[in-house]
Amino acid sequence: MSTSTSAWQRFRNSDLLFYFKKDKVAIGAAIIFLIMVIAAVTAPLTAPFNPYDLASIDVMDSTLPPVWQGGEADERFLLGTDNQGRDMLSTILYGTRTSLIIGLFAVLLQSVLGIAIGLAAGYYGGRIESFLMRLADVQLSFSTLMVAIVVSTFFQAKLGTEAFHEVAIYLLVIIIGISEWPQFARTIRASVLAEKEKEYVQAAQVMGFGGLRIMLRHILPNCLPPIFVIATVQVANAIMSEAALSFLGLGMPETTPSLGSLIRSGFEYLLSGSWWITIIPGLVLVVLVLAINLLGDWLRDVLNPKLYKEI
Amino acid sequence: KTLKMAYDADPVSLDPHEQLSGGTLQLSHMVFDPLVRWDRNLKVEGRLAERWERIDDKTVRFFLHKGVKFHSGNELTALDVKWTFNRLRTSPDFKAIFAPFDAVKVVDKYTIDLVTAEPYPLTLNAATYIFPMDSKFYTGFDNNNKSKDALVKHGSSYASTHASGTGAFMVTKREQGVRVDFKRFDQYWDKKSPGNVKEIVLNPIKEAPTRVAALLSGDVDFIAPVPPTDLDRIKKDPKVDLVTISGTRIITFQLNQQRVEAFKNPKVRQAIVYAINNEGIAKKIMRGFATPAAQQSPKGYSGFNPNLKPRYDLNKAKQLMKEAGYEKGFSVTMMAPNNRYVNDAKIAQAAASMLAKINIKVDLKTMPKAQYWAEFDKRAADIMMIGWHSDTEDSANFTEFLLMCPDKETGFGQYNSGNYCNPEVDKLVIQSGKETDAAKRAAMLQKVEQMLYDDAAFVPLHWQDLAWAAKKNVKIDPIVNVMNFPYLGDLVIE
Amino acid sequence: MIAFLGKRLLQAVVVMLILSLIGFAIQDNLGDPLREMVGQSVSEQEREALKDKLGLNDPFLEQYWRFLKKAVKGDLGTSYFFKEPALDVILKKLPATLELVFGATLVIIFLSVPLGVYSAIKPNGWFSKAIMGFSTIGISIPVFLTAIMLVYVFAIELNWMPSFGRGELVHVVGYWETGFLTGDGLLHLVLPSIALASIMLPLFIRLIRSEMLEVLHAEYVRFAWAKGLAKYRVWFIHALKNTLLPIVTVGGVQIGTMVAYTILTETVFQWPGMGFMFLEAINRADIPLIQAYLIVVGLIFVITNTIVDLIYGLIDPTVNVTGGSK
Amino acid sequence: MALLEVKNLKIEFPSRFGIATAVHDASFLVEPGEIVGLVGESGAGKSTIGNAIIDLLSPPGRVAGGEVFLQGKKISQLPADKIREIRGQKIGFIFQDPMTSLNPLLTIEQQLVETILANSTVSTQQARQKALDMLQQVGIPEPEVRIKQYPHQFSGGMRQRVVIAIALSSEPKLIIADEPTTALDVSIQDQILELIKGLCKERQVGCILVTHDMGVIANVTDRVAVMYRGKIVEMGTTEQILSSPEHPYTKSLISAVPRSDVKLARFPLVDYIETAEVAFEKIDISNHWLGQGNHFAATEEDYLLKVDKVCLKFKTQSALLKKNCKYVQAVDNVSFTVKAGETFGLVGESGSGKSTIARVIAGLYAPDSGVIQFAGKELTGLTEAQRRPFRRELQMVFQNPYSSMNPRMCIADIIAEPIRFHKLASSNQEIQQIVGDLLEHVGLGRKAGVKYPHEFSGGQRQRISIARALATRPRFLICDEPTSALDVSVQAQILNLLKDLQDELSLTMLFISHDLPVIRQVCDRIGVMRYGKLIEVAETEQLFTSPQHEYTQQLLDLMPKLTQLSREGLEIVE
Ligand SMILES: Nc1ncnc2c1ncn2[C@@H]1O[C@H](COP(=O)(O)OP(=O)(O)OP(=O)(O)O)[C@@H](O)[C@H]1O
Ligand SMILES: Nc1ncnc2c1ncn2[C@@H]1O[C@H](COP(=O)(O)OP(=O)(O)OP(=O)(O)O)[C@@H](O)[C@H]1O
Ligand SMILES: [Mg+2]
Ligand SMILES: [Mg+2]
Repeated sequence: MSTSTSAWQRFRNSDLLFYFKKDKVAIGAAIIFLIMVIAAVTAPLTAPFNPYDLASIDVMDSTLPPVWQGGEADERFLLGTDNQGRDMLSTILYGTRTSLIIGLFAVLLQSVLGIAIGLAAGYYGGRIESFLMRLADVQLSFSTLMVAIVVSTFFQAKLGTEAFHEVAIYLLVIIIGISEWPQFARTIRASVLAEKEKEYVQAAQVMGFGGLRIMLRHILPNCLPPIFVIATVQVANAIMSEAALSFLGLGMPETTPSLGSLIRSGFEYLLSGSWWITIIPGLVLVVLVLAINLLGDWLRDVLNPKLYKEI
Repeated sequence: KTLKMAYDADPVSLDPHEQLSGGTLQLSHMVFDPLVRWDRNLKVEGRLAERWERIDDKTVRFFLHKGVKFHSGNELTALDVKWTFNRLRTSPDFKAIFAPFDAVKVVDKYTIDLVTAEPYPLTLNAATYIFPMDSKFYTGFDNNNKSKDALVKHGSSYASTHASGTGAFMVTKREQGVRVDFKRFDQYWDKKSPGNVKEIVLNPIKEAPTRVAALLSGDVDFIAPVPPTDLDRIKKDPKVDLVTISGTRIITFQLNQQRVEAFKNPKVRQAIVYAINNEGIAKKIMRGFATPAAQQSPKGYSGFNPNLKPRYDLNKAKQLMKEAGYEKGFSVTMMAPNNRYVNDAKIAQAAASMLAKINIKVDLKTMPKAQYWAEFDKRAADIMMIGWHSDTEDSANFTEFLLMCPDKETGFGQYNSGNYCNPEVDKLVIQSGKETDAAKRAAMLQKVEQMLYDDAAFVPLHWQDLAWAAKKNVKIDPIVNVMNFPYLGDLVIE
Repeated sequence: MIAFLGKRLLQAVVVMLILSLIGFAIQDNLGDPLREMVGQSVSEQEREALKDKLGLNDPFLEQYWRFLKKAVKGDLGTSYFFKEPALDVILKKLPATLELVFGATLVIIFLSVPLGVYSAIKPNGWFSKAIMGFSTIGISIPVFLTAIMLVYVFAIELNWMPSFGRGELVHVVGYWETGFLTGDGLLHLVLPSIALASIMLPLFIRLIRSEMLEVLHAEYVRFAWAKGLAKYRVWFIHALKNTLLPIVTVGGVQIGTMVAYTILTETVFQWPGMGFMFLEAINRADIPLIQAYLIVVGLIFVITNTIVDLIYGLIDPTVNVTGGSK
Repeated sequence: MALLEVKNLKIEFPSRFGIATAVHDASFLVEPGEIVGLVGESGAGKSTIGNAIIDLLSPPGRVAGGEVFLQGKKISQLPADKIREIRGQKIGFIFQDPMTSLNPLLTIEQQLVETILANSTVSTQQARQKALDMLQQVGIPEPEVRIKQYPHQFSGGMRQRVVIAIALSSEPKLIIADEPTTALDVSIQDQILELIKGLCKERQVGCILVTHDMGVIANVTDRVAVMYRGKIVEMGTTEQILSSPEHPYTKSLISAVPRSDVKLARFPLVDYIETAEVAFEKIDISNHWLGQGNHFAATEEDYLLKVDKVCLKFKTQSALLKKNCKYVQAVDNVSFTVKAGETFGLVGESGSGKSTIARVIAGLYAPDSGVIQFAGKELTGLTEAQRRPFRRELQMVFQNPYSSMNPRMCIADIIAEPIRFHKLASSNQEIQQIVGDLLEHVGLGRKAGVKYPHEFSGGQRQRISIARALATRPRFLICDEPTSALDVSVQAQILNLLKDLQDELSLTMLFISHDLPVIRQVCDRIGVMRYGKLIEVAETEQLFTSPQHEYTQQLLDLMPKLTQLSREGLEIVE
């Protein structure tokens, strides 16, 4: 109990919170991010329709414009409907959920894998490094698509199509997570190679710290800035990868739309006038990614004690 | 004049017999000429065959044009036709079409007889596939010491890279997947043809929006196919013309009776047909770029039954489900390709949501065609999508492949993933195959459509429309047709 | 150094072996190649016979062994679709892809460096914020959307640029035909390069900015100011050079990735390169081509990563990537 | 007209815990041709003033008041472009920390040539020639070879000389030299100071020389300003300040100057330090955590450390083929032993391999040949895991404190980490207590713990570095120039602490320094190095009284003779 309160107190006194409260942009980004997370999580409660409930969809309602467009618009559908006649608003709410889960967790998995591998390769060097980096080469040339084929066929065979669809989202996290780690690994390794020659690492070695500690506590924090950038950028990538994989029949079923697949499928309609199918989810994604990037930038700056921060 | 055109794909081979596909036929009509060909109204018109006459139940006699030159300079004779016919019968893709034939008889230098084993009504249909090849040109051995007439399914052969036909165009350069250049054959036999195109550059552009963009930006003069989503835009553009005609490819769902007990019940099948708003799909998803279907045969085919109308009625569907004892519904799996037919995945998705309204819960999986066909062969889902175009432009062909009782021996019902089996239908179709009286035959085939309709043997969706677009000065309207092989030899550019 | 290259070469062979093995292992999941090769009415027996002829029905290990035996002789099989040795097909397509990647790389370098540096120097300026904003849009929009928008604006509306293909080419040597030597070819290169660059550009701008922000606070940058150097020298020589390490690494991976995955851009622009070919190969389940592609791409990765490691050693003299003591 | 005039300069460092004023109301003048010494307490604000003059305060520092004039023109608050013209051309700056001042990715040549080109109109060829000349002048051997190398291939002292060469190469009107000779041996130091003196006298260049070395002050400067706690407390001619200091701090400072003539048991301390605002908390080592340390088992041999025929060469030029590579023999067949409880001094020319041998002992470099034995165990050839038990016992204070600290860890964490890792304390509270104590011992105060390394002055960093090394309660301590950046009073305090530890725990030390008086006070035996070889080893008194090697003699001759000057008017508390 006492430790937990002290941990809380430490957090309350920490630089992190202090600078957070000072930074309007960070607060704004955090609020937007939170709103989106909450909206996504509570989609079943807040969405006017359930886009997964096929019975509620009518093809005759398809591609209706948002209400403010007038014309064919239908007031049931605030943001219009997509090509299947699904309410855009509900679809976006539900889709954001899928995309967020995939975006965040896949990137988490990627970065954990990549960082661990990159650190080990850079720090230990020699055979370990060669092995891990060639593994990265293999992985890179296989990319998402191949991993998806391997993983999803494995699970599809094990689970059958129906059950497969249930776990599809976790599989996508795994697939995208596994397939993109080399990005992180190579970056981290490069930074580690440079950092490990620095004296503070040697000082840590002289102190007798174990390799793991030196890697995690000393080298890693100094290698993080590029990782922050890649990770925040990768969130958007992961969300779009999901759409691409689903198109190849290797991801989410067609009937459970995600932000990415909305943007992807809507693009045919963009030029024929039904811009809202692409643009609105696109905007949602841009805002989401922007918020994540701003938070990432902010965190990176806070974690660098040398950077001067407005007080 | 030079025509720059963009199709979604380029021909896989210069050998007209290697693969039976739209691309090959398009090429054949440019580089080769058939004995006879379909006109726009699905009537047969003579090409290399000046005229023809049915001599008896089994024999049709063709009279060739005289003085027709191949690209190589050789003259076309009946021997070339015979040579071609024999080669066709060794082609895995084409041999099915020519299975009913017994032999080809050379009567004289410019006259031949096509003879079938049994009375056969579709000799002319088959003759549209006979594009005489230059037998002298293809005889002998090439540099690799392989026979020039070798028909190789994959792997290169002389015929797949060299061509000599009688068609209006000669291939001058070919880079597979990138472009094919054609030049007009200056000794082309058809002097009456108004065609004035001297050169053609064919670029395959796979991505539909790019293809449209290429036309709109003026980089190409003529594109096909035009994606439904861009029809409006093209129509509105003052610089280009759009030509659409109702097509002959039927899109259907098959309900697998082996996998799902409920599908054995005709009421359930009917309920499904009633539940699916195919007019809605044609209007909304296909953007009006499809003709809602209630049967397999498109208008113009002998089997087309004008009485059959699309029957969307949700209440009726629910009632039928109730009657069948499935008021509570059930779950099924559905599979569809996502890059084979126009809007295939979207159609499947719409259908899934329509079925949900009669409590049939659909678990839909869509995938690219390469994977889809493997799944289709395995009959991997309860409901599968399949589209069909009749190679013979004849109604019986649909039923033979899609709905006759599956039989490994005869090959009937090869694509019948629903496992629908109605011996009466089978009997009628087989009979029609021997009936040379057109009227009687049409009645039989129309009856088949009626039976399938009543039985709800499959779920008819629509016939995909065909669309082409070209710059205003490129007069494509007279040269396009339902089979989707524009007769470019006759194309006029102003 | 020579030993290092030798070691890498050996590793490359291993990488390629593994790739081909995995490629073989998943071939059954890539679909049935026969369907694309025959018409719809060809019977199942015919198809089976053809399959036998192609050796597709043999046990996996037998196929792989056969593949290896041929691969040793440089024969990676014959593409079902192109009916040519798969390696030839790829080598023919490679120049197009490389030129596209090169074009995109140029775009990336010439945009990301100044923009990244600028937004690091003036992190709070409105222009920097605009750059950051646009870069988020850049990463959130899928490349095919960017590509098609580019085509609509620059090819259709403005009619400045051609909409597809490579345009006029000049033969250079071997399979290499270049579009770099003709005006038309260059014009055709513009839009695809921009489209391809658009996905990578934001990443690079952000990376440069982020690293640069760190480096600008280093003591040696302060000393560089104290030396009285011109500001551009401080920014571009002192600060930028020190930010390059992660950029070069990420860049190497990304260029490799671009080579491998120009798929979408090439498809939209009907660019006759490897990426487009690969997508088609997947669609057609053209297994030999997929195999060969994987192997070639694996090789490209090993090569680019080796080069990156070497460049890395050149930039940072304290790091010894080629091994050996101290 | 004065060359430089600083008027009421006030400099602040705002932080989330409030605003720290680093410099209060500083005013002084520098005339052309004059060398003004700036001495004072470590952390008093000397470097900060220098940085402020050329507008290069490290953020968040800001000038809160006052003005700076150069040749009568106001240069404070100039726009960035204008001030840039002054830097380099008008004012040459030598940063205190030469290790981090050089760009690690550019060769010495590139860094020199660009400076010359930026500040004068010569051709690249001429600039190169000039760069070589400059290196020659600051005493870098083999400049043609060395100029192509990168900073990391240079020893600490060599890097410092490069920085000096760069600053002087642009022929400025004013030189601000922030402790320019801390890492240099006396002979090179002498050479450099002569160089600066020459410039001042011949070209009427002005110079601000920040230093802790009273010998340098006495020999070189014309006037001296003394800083204490952000204020200039006293200013006058060198004579005046050294012979009759007025401010109590100045007095204490001068009294704390280590004597080079006799060896004292402890360094002299002055009351003022103890009563000053930043007080060193008096600690009683014997009943403090530091003094209780685990007592190590005695070794069978009579020495704790044995260095036996160690050789190490560095690659200076890579080539495609191994045989074309070039090498420098940094350590050449060096052998010596260190007994338990003794302090072994290592002196010698800059670049002679002192730091390298220290690193070999610490296990950072593997020697090409030769053996290191510690407590009877052979260390060379051990794997990292096998070596780990010895790591804690064998600690090192790096020559460059700044770069040896993780920039992303706050000081408290840096010091606490080894305690925590080696489980030397039982609870978190205890650790915090110990860390606080250590910070007090080195005169930084407990509150310093929350700050990060870059927020400290050079001397303060050095003290952190020492505190960290002590936090493992080592048995053997390698000190590479441990007090070079410390003012003599703090230095005295710290060296006394080390001595106490030595008495209490029989701490053994390898002590590398250029400061011969300090060496004399601290060491029991001394080794002299030159060109990678150990040329002489002797008992301290013996070495100082009767040096054998000619180089040793030369060194001793050059030792600043300061004693007479400074101690006349002072009582020495002993
Ligand atoms: N970036 C910074 N942030 C916060 N405080 C700083 C910063 N830089 C210096 N200080 C503080 O300003 C004071 C003066 O530092 P300065 O470097 O001028 O000392 P100094 O007189 O040069 O000392 P030394 O002789 O040890 O180098 C110190 O107390 C230091 O802690
Ligand atoms: N990493 C390295 N690579 C190449 N050469 C090096 C390296 N480190 C040191 N040297 C060279 O080794 C020699 C000895 O360097 P070392 O740092 O031991 O000198 P030092 O005696 O500590 O000098 P100083 O008193 O100036 O610090 C020098 O000539 C130096 O240039
Ligand atoms: Mg200082
Ligand atoms: Mg040293």
